[in-house]
Amino acid sequence: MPLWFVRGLRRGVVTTRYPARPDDSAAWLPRPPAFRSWQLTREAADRMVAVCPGPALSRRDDTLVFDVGACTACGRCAEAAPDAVAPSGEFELATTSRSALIKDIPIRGGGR
Amino acid sequence: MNPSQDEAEVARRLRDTIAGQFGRSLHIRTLDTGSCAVCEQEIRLLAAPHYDLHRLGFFFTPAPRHADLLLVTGPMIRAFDVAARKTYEAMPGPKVVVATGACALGGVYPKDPFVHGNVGALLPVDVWIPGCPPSPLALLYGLSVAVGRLAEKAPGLTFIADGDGGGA
Amino acid sequence: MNPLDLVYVAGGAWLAAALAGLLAGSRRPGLLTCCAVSALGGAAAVAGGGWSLVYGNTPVVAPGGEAQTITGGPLELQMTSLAGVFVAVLGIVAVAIAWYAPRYHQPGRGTAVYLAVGNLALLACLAVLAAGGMITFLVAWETMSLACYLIILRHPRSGDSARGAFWFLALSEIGFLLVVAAFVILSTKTHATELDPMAARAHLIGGGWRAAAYLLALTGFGFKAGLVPLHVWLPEAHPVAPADGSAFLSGVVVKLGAYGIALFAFRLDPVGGTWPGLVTMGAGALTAAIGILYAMAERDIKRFLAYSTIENMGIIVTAFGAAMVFGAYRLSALSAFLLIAGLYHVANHGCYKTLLFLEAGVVEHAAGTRDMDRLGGLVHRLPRSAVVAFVGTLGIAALPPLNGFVSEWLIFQGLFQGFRTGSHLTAILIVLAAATLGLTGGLAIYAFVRGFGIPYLGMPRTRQAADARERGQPVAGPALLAVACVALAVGAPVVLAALSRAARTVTGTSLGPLLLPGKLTVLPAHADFSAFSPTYLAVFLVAACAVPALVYLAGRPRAASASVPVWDSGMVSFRPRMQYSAMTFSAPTRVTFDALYRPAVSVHRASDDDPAGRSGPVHYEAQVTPVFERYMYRPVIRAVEWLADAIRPLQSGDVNVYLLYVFLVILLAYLLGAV
Amino acid sequence: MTAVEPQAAGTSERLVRQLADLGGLEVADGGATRGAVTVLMLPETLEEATHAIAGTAGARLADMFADNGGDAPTLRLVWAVEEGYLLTETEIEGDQYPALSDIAPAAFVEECEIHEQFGIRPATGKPLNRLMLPPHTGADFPRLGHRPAQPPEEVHAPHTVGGQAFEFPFGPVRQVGVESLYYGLVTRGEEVVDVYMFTWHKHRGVEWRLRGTTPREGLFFAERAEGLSAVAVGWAFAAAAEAALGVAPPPAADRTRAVALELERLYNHAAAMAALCQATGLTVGQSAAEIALERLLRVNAAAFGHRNLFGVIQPGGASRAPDATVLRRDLAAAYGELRRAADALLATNSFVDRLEACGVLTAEQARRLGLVGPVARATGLAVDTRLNGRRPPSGSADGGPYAGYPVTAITADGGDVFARFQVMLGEAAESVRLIGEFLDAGTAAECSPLPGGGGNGLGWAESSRGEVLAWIALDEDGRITRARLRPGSVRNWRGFDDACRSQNVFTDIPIIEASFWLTAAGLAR
Repeated sequence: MPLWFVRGLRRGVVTTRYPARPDDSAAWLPRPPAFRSWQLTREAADRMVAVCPGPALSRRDDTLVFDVGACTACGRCAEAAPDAVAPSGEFELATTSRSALIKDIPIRGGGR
Repeated sequence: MNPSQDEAEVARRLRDTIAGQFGRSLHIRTLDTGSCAVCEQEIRLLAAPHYDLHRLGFFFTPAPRHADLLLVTGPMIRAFDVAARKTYEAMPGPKVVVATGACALGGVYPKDPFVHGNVGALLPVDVWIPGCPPSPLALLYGLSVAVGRLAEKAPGLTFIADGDGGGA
Repeated sequence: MNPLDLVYVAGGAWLAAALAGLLAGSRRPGLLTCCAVSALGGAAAVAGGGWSLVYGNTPVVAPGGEAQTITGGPLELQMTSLAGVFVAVLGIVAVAIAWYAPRYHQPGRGTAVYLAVGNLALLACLAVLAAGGMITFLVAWETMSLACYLIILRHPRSGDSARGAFWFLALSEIGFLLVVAAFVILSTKTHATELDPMAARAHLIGGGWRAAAYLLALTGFGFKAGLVPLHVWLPEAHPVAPADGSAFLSGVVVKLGAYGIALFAFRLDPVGGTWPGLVTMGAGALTAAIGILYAMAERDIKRFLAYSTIENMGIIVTAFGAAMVFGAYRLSALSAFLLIAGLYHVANHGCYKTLLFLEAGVVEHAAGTRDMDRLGGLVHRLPRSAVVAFVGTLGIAALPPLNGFVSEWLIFQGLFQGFRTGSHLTAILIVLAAATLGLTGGLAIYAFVRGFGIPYLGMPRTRQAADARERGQPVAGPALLAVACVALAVGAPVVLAALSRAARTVTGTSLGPLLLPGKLTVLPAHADFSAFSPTYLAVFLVAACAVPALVYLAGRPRAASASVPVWDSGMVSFRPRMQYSAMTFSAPTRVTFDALYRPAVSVHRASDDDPAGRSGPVHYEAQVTPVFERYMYRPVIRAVEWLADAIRPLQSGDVNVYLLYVFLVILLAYLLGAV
Repeated sequence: MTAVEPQAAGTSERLVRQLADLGGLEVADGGATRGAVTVLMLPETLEEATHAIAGTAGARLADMFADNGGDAPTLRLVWAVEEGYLLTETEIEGDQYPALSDIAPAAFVEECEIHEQFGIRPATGKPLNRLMLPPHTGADFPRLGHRPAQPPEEVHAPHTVGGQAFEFPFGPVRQVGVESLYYGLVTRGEEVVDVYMFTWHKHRGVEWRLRGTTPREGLFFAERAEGLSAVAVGWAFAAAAEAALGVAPPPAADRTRAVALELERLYNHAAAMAALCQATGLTVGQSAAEIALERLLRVNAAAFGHRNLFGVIQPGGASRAPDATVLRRDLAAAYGELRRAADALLATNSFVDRLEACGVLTAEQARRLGLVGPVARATGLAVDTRLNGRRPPSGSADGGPYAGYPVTAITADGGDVFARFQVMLGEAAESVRLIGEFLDAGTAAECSPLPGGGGNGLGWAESSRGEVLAWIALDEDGRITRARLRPGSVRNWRGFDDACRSQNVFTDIPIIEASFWLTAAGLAR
């Protein structure tokens, strides 16, 4: 046991200060996408909806409905329409109402 | 599905009770309803030195009898209904149910004969933590939200990245 | 008018009951009369025994006059205080059994005969205890043995009953011969056949003869009392006898062994020197420990109880032995104290062991098995029996506030004062005995948690256990004994006062003030040692449980409390196979005392004999080796068989050969005559 | 096409000839499963054939599954032979087939599964264990094939405990942070006499979901069949699809996959180490191991953008390339944590004593039950698909990344928990070395396009739990008609109860489970 004691002392503190302070390891976490509404066309939206493996994305005529809760951050939508998708820096998404995670993204791109 | 006002009201009152009654000592029981074993690993890591949820007054307890918060992962397999209900009923009130991970939020498996598709179909969920898997940091945030220590940001987020990138 | 008259009443009643039983045939009324009369006799015996404690010894009377009975001697009767204790126990056991029998037995020819024999057995026991002369004693003793043999043989064609009965008879006869030898030594040396003169002139005998007589008596009565290694008949005979039969065996018959030992040790043949006491004490302690250890390894309730009887007899004999040791050191107070404690334990064990055997019979009737691992959950199905059995269990586990605790406390208090002997060796030996009894007591609690918990609590393990119902099972008899157990605990001071009178007639020292200074407080013979009051303890314990309960019920918070099912890790449902079984519960002991048990383990897994290893039934057995049977008795039995084979050729069955034998004998006689 | 021709030599050629004598004919046309030697067997001779193959040295039953492609279900046995895989196909008429588990015990679990899913059962009337379908399964419960003629409860072995033992129920809701799984520990109070499991609590019907999806969509579920070996299962699945379509991923992408695979192995072994410490009650050790584990996971996130390496594999190649500089910088340090923790553990007797002679498996048992991965290697069997002959992926011309950078198989011969622990440590070191070499050789997120057309393909990869197998049948428009996933857990759970029975007490069971480090998710899928 003294072995372990000394080890621990030498190892020092690794514990994060989160949530009091931000934690920089968060930088590498997969995050759900954010969308550039002006680059977003119906076609691009449909492509994204098609490749989305889950029910996270769907399109209501001129709105891309994005269910953040269902998003696995797989990044396929970004591959399908690179210019319309930007990384959202968000991982603190926990909420008390499921519906608060469902976002309407206006499709402002394309003709019109 | 738009939020009914009273539902949010109930949730808020519950959170106040929890915060009031359990202060800085809240006991967590986990429940795997068909996850792929990754959420479980992230949850285990909450107790690891890097995250050490004990410093925040959270503790894991194997007995639902002592648990105040149920951390549910997986798409709620139908074959698991009995166990899930029993676990929930075994907990003393007031109790919080936290749906953890994309499966639990209906992001992976659709509702079908195998699974309910999301935890809300069987248990009254109070807090939803997205992510596949939700990282320990996301879990810590979710737990803090569950006991009302942190204000939730999700309703304010638009996920529209026009001009400046980022979420808000 | 003296206690002997009441004994006559009891004896007469039992004789009448026997006849009534024979005449009853298969009619229920006759059966009821028989039992009623028998119960009457029991009551008389209780009264007589109790009275004789305070009355003292009666003179010897020969109701038959000088008429030579078939016994080759006159019938001589006497009621002593020492025997009084046993008579009282005999009486209460008789009442309980008589109250129990009508509902336990089906009316029928066999039952009628059985009851007749049973009452004869009671009569014989009474005669043993009331015998004033050795001839009477021996005849009664042998009668008692034969009657018990028939009791055990109630169902001659059922399984091992013949075997069990044979074990009993064989060992009884060996014991009887040794007892006869002991008596012969005494009577030839004292030229007396009555017990009083025998006792009076005992001091004239040479030490060697007295020692021999005592050892013979100890061994001979030890066979009845079930002293290890002479105990083997108990676990064989008890299971095969009917419930009331085995209750009688454990409640009374083995006690007579203890009576015999006490009779020789304190009255007829108080050998000088410490060694007889030490030997007796050692034998008792060994018996107690080994008895309870074997009880641990039994699944059959009756075998389990039989081994527990062995343990309790060990405790009693230990007390007697210690009393002898103290007597040898002229510590008459302590000696009397331990004798009292031993007699107290005799009374207690008579009550709760009888109770438990009767309840075992109830369980067997209700569930069709005695195997603990096939029972379970009976507390919900036989609630009344369960309550009664629980009282008995508390008693035998020596837990306060019940009677077992009182007597064992007294015995320990006596043993702990071994230092008063002043001899280091003796003190150490006595403390060792105390330690052994301590181990025994602990294991006894463990064993009876198991003995009650496995059959009565939990879920039923088999369909029979699940279907067990109260179908007019007898409750009154056992309940009476439960009441007696409580009475013996709460009324301890009274009992002790009476026993101290009885002890005085034997040891000649009156212990009254030393034992009971206050009204309800008991001192272990010396004021400066310790003190305790069973009555106050009982009252306090009951209050200690009741008061908080009442307070809780009174001030229960009105807040809504939810009641939810037991947390079972989300299983679909508990299964009976998921609860502790009798043998797994005692696994730790069986692992610790591996050397004694020498278990033969056999595991049978469906997954083993199947190449694919599909999961299926699992069967696990750990058979305990009965060490004494195997390594002590088997060789003897084999030797006897060998001898029989050896001399068989003589019996050719051919007439001519026999004529030849005759001729040779005559020739031999002539030759001898000629010389 | 030339690339995917099975390299049959030596053993498999001899076997094919043997089977030909038994009436089997080798399939080489489109019907063949690319990536393995395919032999069509008749039901009559299936038993002898199985005998013949099971008898040959080095042959191991890797998997057995069925599909109802035609009118009658087809029974497929996948045999791992020295230099590749041999696959026998047999059409089963009626609802019975020869009892193969009596010849190759490894087949038993699959027999149960096939019965549950397709309603065909071994000819011997022996009972089958419940595996994936819950007890209250109705007739309408989705199955891959037809439902069994008899209802399950008549068929599935009832587990009864007799004599003086009793069953210690454990689960399905077990301690915090572990998967749902039911153990029945049959015990006589202290030592464990028998162990059996219910795993249907986690049956998510992954194979059922995969039908009708494209490989790309299917991969999403394949990764989540056993998340802790997402890369291995994903790789096997992708390789099967590639074999079926006859494409080869670019070598750089293959190396990317290999880097991810080794990273996955590293963090799984670290996690197993932490679990071992937890099971032995050595909390300080657990903390040390968890520090290493967390750092390895952060390396994963830094290199591939996901802590558990989801989404790295893609049919035809890899969708993400590792950040080589970050890897080179951080991996050494993270592995250093692991190494130091391991050294400290090996110097802690109270820890090592618990591991030695605990949960022993013999090489014979491992062979009999077809165990794979560290569990098998700890008994001395060099079972590793990264070794010569069965290197993933089957498709690529140069025989895959492991051809260029050969792996030295780490084996031990104790067969106990300690041996497994040593194997894991050895493999961790090996993984770090390999990752360095792959990075030097260059990695990229390239993807060769998937052509149209259908076919059958077999793919495999070596997860940290052992060999993962995937078999895919694609129809003409590239959709999956039947996909079979067999993570390593499926095989090694078979050895778990045997290991538990070998003279162990209660407190050894968690240690054994940690040393196996399997997932219920992978078993129940």
